[in-house]
Amino acid sequence: MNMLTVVTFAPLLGALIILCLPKEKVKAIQTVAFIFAGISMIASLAMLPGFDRGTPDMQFIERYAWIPSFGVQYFMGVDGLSFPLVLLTTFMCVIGLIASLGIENRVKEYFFWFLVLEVGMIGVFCALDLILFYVFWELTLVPMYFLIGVWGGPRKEFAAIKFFLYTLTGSVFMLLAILALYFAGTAPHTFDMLELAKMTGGWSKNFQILVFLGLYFGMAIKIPAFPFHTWLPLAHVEAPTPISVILAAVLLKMGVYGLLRICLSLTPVGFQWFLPALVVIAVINIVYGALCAMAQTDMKKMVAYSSVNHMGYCLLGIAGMTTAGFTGAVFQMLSHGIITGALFLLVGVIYDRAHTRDISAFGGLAVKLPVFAGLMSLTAFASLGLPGLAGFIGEFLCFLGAFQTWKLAAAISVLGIIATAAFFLRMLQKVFLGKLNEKWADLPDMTTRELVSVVPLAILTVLFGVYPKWPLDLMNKTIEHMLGK
Amino acid sequence: MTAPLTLSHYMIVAGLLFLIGVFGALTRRNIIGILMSIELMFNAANINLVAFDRFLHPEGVTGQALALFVMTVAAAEIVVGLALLLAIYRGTDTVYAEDFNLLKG
Amino acid sequence: MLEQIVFYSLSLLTLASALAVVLHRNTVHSSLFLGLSLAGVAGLFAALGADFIFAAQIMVYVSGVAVLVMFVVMLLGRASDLHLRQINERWMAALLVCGVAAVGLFKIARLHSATVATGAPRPSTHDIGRLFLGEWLVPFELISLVLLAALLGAVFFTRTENAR
Amino acid sequence: MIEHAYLIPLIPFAASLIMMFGAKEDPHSPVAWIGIGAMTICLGLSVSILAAAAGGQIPLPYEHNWHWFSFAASIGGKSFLYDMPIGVLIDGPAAVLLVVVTLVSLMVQIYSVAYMHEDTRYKRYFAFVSFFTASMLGLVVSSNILVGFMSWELMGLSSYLLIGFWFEKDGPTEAQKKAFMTTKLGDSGLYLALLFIFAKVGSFQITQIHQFINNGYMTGTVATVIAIGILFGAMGKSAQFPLFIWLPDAMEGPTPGSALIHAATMVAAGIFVVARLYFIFLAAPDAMLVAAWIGCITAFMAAAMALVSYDIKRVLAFSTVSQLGFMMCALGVGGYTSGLFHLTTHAFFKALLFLGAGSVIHSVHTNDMRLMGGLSKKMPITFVTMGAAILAIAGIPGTSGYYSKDMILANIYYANQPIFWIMLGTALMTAFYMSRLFILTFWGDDRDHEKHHHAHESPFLITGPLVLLAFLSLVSGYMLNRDDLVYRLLAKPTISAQAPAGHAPVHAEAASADAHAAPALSAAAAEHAEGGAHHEGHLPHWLHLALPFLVLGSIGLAFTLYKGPRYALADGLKSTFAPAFHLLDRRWFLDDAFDLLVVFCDKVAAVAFWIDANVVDRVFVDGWGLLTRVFAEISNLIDALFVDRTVDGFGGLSLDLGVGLRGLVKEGQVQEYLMYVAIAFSLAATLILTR
Repeated sequence: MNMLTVVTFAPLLGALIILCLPKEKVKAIQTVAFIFAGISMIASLAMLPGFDRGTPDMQFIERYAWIPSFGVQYFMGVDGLSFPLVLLTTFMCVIGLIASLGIENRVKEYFFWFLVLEVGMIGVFCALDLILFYVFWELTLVPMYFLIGVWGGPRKEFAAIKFFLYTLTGSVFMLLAILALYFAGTAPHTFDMLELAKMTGGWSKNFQILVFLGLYFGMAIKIPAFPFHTWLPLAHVEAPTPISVILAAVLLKMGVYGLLRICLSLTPVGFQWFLPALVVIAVINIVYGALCAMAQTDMKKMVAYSSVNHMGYCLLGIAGMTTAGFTGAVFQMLSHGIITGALFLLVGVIYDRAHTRDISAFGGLAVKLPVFAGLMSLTAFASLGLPGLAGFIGEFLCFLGAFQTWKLAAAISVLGIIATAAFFLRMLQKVFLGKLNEKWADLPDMTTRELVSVVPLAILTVLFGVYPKWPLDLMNKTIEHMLGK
Repeated sequence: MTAPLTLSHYMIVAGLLFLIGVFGALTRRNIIGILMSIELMFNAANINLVAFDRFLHPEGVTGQALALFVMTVAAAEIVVGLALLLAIYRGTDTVYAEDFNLLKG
Repeated sequence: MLEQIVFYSLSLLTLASALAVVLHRNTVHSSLFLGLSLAGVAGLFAALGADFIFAAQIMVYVSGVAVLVMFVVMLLGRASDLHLRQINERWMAALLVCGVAAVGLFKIARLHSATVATGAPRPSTHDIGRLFLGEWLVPFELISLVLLAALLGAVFFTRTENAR
Repeated sequence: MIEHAYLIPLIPFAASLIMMFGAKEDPHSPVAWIGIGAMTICLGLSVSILAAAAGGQIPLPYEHNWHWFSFAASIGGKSFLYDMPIGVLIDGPAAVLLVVVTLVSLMVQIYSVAYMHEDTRYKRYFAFVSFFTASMLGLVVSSNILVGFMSWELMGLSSYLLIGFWFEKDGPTEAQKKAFMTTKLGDSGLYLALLFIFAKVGSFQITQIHQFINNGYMTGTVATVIAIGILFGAMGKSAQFPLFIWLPDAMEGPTPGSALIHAATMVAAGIFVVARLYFIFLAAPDAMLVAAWIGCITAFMAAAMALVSYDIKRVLAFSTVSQLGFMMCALGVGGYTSGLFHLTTHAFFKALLFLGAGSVIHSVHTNDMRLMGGLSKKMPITFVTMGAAILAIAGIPGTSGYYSKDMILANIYYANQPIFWIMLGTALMTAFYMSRLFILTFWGDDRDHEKHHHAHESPFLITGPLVLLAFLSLVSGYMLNRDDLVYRLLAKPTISAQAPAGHAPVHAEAASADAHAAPALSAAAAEHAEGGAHHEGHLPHWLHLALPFLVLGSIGLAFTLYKGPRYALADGLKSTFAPAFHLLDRRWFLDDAFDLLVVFCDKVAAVAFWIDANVVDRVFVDGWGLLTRVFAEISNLIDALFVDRTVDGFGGLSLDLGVGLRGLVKEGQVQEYLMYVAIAFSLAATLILTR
């Protein structure tokens, strides 16, 4: 039974149905969106028991000829690396939908684009054929452009255009690399990742370096790695809350996933050659991201830069070229998705009420909004890596992996952790503690809808922090074989 | 002289007739001369048509039927040509081609 | 043997009269030679065994067109025309064109130098009639329209001022 | 009983969750007694464990692990699934510390019922205290240094929460952030040490690390780096030399909270971790030297600062830092047993001092000693109990402080002469400032009549714990010292084969496993067997006698200086040594250094963001945008100028050609046109045919 196709294309079906609904029936549109996102999530959860944690190779494989003349197949499959991310995507999309109930204008287009975005994201994680991967990769761009461009903040058009062009240039280089790989393969040319992975022995070092750089350029923009990260704060600040949740929780992971899935397996020599530079970029990401976050006054921009910082940990974990580092990177992706998703939701909550995200504008909210203060503190501490919460496990494993090969880099990156702690504590102090700013004397606490979207994330953060066995078991076998072979 | 008649003989005759027509059309100063040369060209075409029909498709008569059509067209054309000539002659009192440059670019 | 003689004589007749039509200074004479040349062509048709076309040629061209041309020539002829040169100064270029065209035409003609008529010519009137009223009914009707148009045109052009 | 050791941290943790989320916020809610009940159970458990251990019925160290989670790790190229265990390791020091922590926490919680009774967030306070105790016990109990590190950070969180308990005021919020950041700075050292250990040993289990060192696989340099890392962590948490700046400010929190956290337990955690991983220090002698000197400097500087401070809680804070300096110095010179012994005794009398100060503040509602005086008449029980504590801390013979401090000084004497004389001076300074505190608060006549008037003795819930702690601070030294119980319990671990660094001795690991099983006890027995005169346990005879007199001398000095109502003599001294006084008052300018560091970080952050906003963003991205726009402009220009022009050119050319040619042809001549058509046609036809 092709579960993966159900998971990937259920939202598309939903999107099409939404198109047929009349614009005024907002309630109907929202229910349809929930039904189909729900189907996608339930299907992915249903795959959980069937997922064999003992084998490192692909499962739930679906392979149909798509464009036989070029050897392009509709080849979908998940393994330890991509399955947790699929689960994260479907889960976060349902959370995003809950948060999207607050959207008023042009509801129909909003939900349509949202579901199309979900299809693209899930597809990226399941696709095992380079062209299919590229199609899904591009599919996520258009909805994102509209979602930021139409429902965004004051400078939404600029942000949307910048995001779109930036990622597009990246993916163009990636396309070049994919084609190079296609022609480098043996006679019956194929785009199938697994076959190409077997042929890497035959390719020359320079070829692999060039192909790697092409791929890396596409991925680095998405991660975002140091020189290409400037679109992230802009896109985050301008995007509406549910969209910046999805952007932070899932879209950033596509870059790291691509790095692990494609760059590592298809151009190992290129990856090896690039390692020292990757470590330097990772350290810059961490320390530079944290410093920039410290200098922010806008809460959302600060969280955006903290995402740059957290993605730096993923890169550090990967740069270590040890299984512990890879496990850390994948776990960090999961935990960052959940924690930063919750952070953005909470920032959205305060923005809906006070219509300003300036940290210095607030003060002493803990007295007035105890629940909000509690949740925000929990997520902030999770984000700065307090042990006992998911953030720490991911970070720690990344450092564990990186320390074995790059001792100095890990030492410097620890400064990043301190800086993260600094700016989160300052934010907590300025917003929640101290005297109550009379302007916000009448702020209501969190409504049930907001609670429903944030509390599950908080529970997951604590659960994964205290008992990380479940997610780790999913990915252990795959990652153990990723380096071992 | 004993070589049997072949299609090329007729083609040569028709060709020559056609060329004479062309020469006439190009050089005659008098419009009637031109019209007459055009008649010759029509006839050259007819010869070819009938000759081809005779040599290549003896079973069918399409060639001859077509020749008939060409005749009717030629007739129509000469009638109109002359009518025009009369009208012009009545108007400009000359029949020489050089004098008619009304449509000069 | 007879056939060759007939062919060569008739073609000589046609070509010579055609030259006369083109080159003769006196328009009346050239129109006469036109009639002669058309008759030669009719003879060729007869040589080719196209009996109905031979008859049509005689009726339409030789008697109809040639006579018509003679009328018009007579109508427009003026004494002053006789001593005017009937050929404009471009005859050298025309000659060149005809020479070049001749080269091309003869090259094509040589292609069919081997095709010899097979079988005796058959009476074709029956077939032409059946063809016209069968397969080619539409063109047949159309051609009648063309003639009608030509007729009206001729009448229209030659109308005198007061009728307008 | 020891099988249920894992329950000890879990009970208070459960209690804190119940209190935090179960009950509703209410100043008099009975929820506090859940915490106290939980703590009594834990106390019972720990006492039974300690008794069994002291009695020798159960073999220490006892270890029991469960599977927590597993992740793919690769050491030296080969990747394998590493199963991370989580479990319990109870050895001598852990058992002792369990009792200390649970006892002090119980006393503090009972004391807090009265102290915090009408605070608006009463319930939350008890939840935080229980949460703190749970994380401290987690650290003491855990067999896995990663779990230890997690509870270590959670302790940092709970101290952050407790310091900033009254978060409406700015003071606590600033102090809590400073505390968390300084400890976090220290923790980064421990974090790196943890990573290094795993990179080398491939496991987080303390026993396995010990085996690893026993087999001599760990080279000197690696051990030193790890030891320095651990020391760095301990400096952060136990407020050693550069990082002790957060402790004096941490007094912003509620006094019982400070008593528990910043006197007895949390600050001791750093020392305990150093003790727990002592075998690493043994493998790195120069790291131990660094520890000794750090301890010595801390002790001296803190004692100096305590001399001049007039805030009762600040004085106690400085004294805590100073005593921690003593412990660190003891560990540094190899006095493992004396360091931990002092830790236990110090926990009791320092907690007592804080709680006593709390009851004083509770009644006179001010921290400033200059407004107190003559409270002995008004608060007899507090007066007597704090008097006992001050005697203990000063080191009067017979009190617990005497036994532990004497043992420390002895260890230092035999190890490192210069440090010994500084530490001796510090001990005398301790005696001086503690008696100064005692005199200013209780002695002489009152300086502020209005406050003195309605000063009253605190209710039983406050004085009860004071009495118990006073009893303990007097007796505990003697009890532990009896028949060398302390040497047996807090036996110094040993690393067996000081094998030459690097090459791994051949014998299989299993063989050394059982040899290690009971090194603690065997070493103690060996020591014991040396005819009882464990030589470094006591000072040389003449020093042994002189010390008490020196202490009494410094107490007398304090009395003379501060006995008058306006302590004129002390003020005179202050004016003469004004610069020294200013230096000490500004806490050796370390606070300012820390503030400068923070300001510097903010500047760097601002610069980083400026770079990001302008350089990377502007140049790199908009730069590309600009570049493409310029390129578009250029291509547009090229297109307009060249390509277009050429096309027009051709167009114009053909036009001119046409006009030129037309010049040839006479206008309007039909035959002319016919001629050219004929020419063109015939040429084309013949060319094609003749090819």
